[in-house]
Amino acid sequence: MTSALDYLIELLAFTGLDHSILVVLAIHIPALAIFLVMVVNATIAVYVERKVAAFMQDRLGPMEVGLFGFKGGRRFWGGIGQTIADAIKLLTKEDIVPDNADKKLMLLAPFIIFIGAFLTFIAVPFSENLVVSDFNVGIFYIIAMSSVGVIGIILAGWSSNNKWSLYGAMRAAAQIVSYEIPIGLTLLLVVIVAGSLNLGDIVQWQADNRWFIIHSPFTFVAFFIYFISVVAETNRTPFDIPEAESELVAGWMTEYSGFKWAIFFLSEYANMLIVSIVASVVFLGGWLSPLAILNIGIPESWMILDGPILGFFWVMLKALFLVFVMMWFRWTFPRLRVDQLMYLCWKVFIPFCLANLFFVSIWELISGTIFR
Amino acid sequence: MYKILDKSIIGADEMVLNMGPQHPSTHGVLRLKIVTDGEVVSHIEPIIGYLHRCFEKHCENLSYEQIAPFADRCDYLAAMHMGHAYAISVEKLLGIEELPSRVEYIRVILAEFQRISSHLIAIGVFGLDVGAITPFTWTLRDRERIIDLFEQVTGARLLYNYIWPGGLAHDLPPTFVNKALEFLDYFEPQIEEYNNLLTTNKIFIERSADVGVMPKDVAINYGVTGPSLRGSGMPFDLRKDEPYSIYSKFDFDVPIGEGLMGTVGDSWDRYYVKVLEMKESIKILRQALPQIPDGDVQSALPKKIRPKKGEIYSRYETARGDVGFYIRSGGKNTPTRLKMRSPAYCNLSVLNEISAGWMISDVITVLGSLDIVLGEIDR
Amino acid sequence: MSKELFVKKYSDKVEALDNGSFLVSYEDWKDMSKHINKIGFDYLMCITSYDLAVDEKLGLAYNFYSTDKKEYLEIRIEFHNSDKIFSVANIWRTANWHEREAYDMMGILFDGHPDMKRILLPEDWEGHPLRKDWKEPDFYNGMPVPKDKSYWE
Amino acid sequence: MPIPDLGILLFLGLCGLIVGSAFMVVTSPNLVHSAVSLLFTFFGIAAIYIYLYADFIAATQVVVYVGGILVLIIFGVMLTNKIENATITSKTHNQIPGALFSGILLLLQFYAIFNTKWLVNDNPEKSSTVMDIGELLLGKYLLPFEVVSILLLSALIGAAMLSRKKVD
Repeated sequence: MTSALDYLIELLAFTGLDHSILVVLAIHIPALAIFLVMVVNATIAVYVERKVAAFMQDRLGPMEVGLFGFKGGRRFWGGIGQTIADAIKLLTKEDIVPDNADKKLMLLAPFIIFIGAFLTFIAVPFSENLVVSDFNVGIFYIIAMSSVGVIGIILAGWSSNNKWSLYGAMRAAAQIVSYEIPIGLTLLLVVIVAGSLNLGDIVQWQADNRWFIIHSPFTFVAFFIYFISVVAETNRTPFDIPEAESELVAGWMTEYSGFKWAIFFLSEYANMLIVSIVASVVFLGGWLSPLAILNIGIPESWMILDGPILGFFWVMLKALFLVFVMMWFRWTFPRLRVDQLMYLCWKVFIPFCLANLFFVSIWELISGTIFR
Repeated sequence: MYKILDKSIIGADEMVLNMGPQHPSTHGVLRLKIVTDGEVVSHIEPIIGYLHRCFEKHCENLSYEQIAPFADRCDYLAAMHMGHAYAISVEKLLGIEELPSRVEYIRVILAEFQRISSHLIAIGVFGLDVGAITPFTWTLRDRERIIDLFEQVTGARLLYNYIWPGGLAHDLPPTFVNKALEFLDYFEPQIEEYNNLLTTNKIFIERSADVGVMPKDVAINYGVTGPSLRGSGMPFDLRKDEPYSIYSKFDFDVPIGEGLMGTVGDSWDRYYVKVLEMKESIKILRQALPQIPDGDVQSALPKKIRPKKGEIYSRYETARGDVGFYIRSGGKNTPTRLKMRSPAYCNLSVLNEISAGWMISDVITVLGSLDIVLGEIDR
Repeated sequence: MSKELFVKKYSDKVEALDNGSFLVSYEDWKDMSKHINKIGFDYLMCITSYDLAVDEKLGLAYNFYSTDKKEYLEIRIEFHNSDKIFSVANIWRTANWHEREAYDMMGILFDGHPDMKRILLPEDWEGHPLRKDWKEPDFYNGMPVPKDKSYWE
Repeated sequence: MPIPDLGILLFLGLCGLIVGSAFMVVTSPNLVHSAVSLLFTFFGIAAIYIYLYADFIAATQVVVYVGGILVLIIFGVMLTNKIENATITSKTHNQIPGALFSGILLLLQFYAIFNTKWLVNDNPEKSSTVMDIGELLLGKYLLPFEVVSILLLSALIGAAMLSRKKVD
């Protein structure tokens, strides 16, 4: 697995510029690309979320706003320009800052959250070679960077000088810090088996053996613990207690409006995509074709769907399915209470994860792969 | 009982939190002054009156006929019930004993439809309060069909002014019975859908069972009535205990909270009683719809309502509980004093008693399970 | 029969009215209310305040119900508007808000109420609007009150 | 104009970030602002680790200090009673002993810097350090590692005991 950064430097070498300048140039291209990915992802995901919600709730969802004169009529893609219109509205909206708020921190907070999501994207592989920088400690880096966002949430809640925001921030901090532990422990399980923190190595291990979700009963359980925990870490229903709109108005975002609020939104959907990609890479074989795994009774000609070119397609297919499941959760489940959330984390998930860790170590010991 | 936090172990300063009047879950313009210790609520003081529209003062200056639409506006989610309750109280004041049976049948049918529609809102909003959004849109979808029926009958969708003292504004449209039966056939399986989506959801049960337990004696002492009282295991329903109108003709049960998922009288019971009551309403409707007799719905309308001097207190079972009208007549065509005992007003007063010691989220849950309507509380 | 128990005990102190209710004097109300609770009227349905509009007299009507025996009892007290009535808010806690409303709307003073303040009207409201002698003020918090219809048309 | 080495520029920028934000931590009158400045210090230090090809340590730095300790600090500061009203004066006390002490410390550091034989490697291998760290921690330094973990555990229990209200 080589990173896109090295590739870009090579690509730009024809200009004959100094290496330093090439590096500076090469850094900016993926940065822009990541930003574009975040924006496009948020735009599409918001639209899809609203449509998914609408169809689950027996209504139509956005139907009015068109794009380039195309409205979609009464068909299911109607109102396709809605999120773009929303984005324009948010960007042109008045930015309200309460009188007694800590104005500097209130401005800083959305950007810290954004930076958290942005930095995480650097190590997120979209396909075998499509990653900005291929870290040796990739998976650990992702865990580390996704914990930056929580500081932004706390600051946003505190600086708004609003009691609802403060409650939201307190809940968010407790929730995210807690749920990082089961996430770390489940990923550690995979790391123990694969013997590497590098995401490319982990996928390669799955190519050589089998997908982690079906590797052993323990990794099977671990996938679900991971998925539920990341739903909690991204503050989605049923764990959306930091912004619980029926309790805390909008939680830590209560006082935000306009552009800053749009950044929160951008980061939320970016985080959803990140955790889904990580889940698909770590547990669901990443860019490996599912057809190669289930190659019983599949015509030979279908094997064309396997291969490095289609890696991006498979990663995104698996990740977007998980994103859809998160949306599905949101429109189906009620919300947990704070103490129930903590109970679930500390008294259910963490003991399960530790037991999992123990048993998977024994499993590996017996199958003799851990000390190859 | 399950205690969240033993305050003797960890103590901190208390903070006063002002919930409302603009807050998504206070069911209108209710303001709750909550004293919290962290997330745990130690005292709640409901502050009401933001929707006070001087109903009782207005009544002293309006004739009895003119009050009827005002009564509708008190409980805007069950306007038919308020109209019916007011009509019954004025009939009692006038001494009208017998009404044409077509009038009574239509009144009961519409009242039961109204009960279903009001309970649909109640259970949908309760789902919303605990964070489930989809059940709300589903219940509103079905309520819409009831409102369509009402629109056919009365021409209005929210505030009907259809039940008048002594009769009805006008007769039913001829297609009503068929459409109503059609709706019942559609609606009955929907209740199972709600149960699948919300009632038996594990998270929903975790959130509402054992939360805000209201024992029977506390409920009676606070004057709690309606589904909230029945949720505490007290089988008290005016339709059964003191049948007004023609409820004695129908066969139906009074569902009570049995503590299926937790303690008797918890929020889940108060919620589930409403679900069961919708089934009972369907039962009544199925009996009443095919046997509406013929007749004139306006034959008993009094020419002029001018009751003689005296006082009455009449009760009526609305979707939220026991509405009472205390009317003092001075022999004129306007009452000298009309007091409305609103059920949600009394139900709300119990809030501090049953939700202090729980968390902020639970206050919302308990409030949702009490099913208040601010229009009726503030009058 | 609970009602009879009540009449038997206080036969000399109550005056039966024609709709079946009893008129009692406010001095006896303290004892009577406790007795009423003891004989099984556990549910206080409603407290209605009213203005008799003669001799500055006000009235209160208490509607009781016994959930056990399914019986009704209506007690009425009529008194001068400066008299303090014994508060039953500690016996039937539902009376708490009903009495606050009676104070708010009719200006009836209660003795021993745990939290006596206005409930429906704002704290700075002057007067008690359901009294028959209440006049609409010309100003509310410095704002002129529109009385002429042309004001809002 | 000669192009300065990008590595040096970046290194100097990071040092400026670390020192500048550390200065903010010390001088800011607002406790929360101090805590936020600490965020940038930690980030800068993490970047320095990456510079040293110690990517595992860098990620650990972010996880432990940013994701854990800093959150706790902000949490604690935020929930301090009436934080909005309290003005934290960063007055200087004990100026002379303080200056003396830090001067001696500075001299010592300079002495150490100039008298250490630094291992200079022109082209360090960009390889994973995780394996080495793991082997060292669970091999050679197993005992200190376990002792530290027991120390942390006892600190945890002690903190829980201290925050308990006395129950009579």
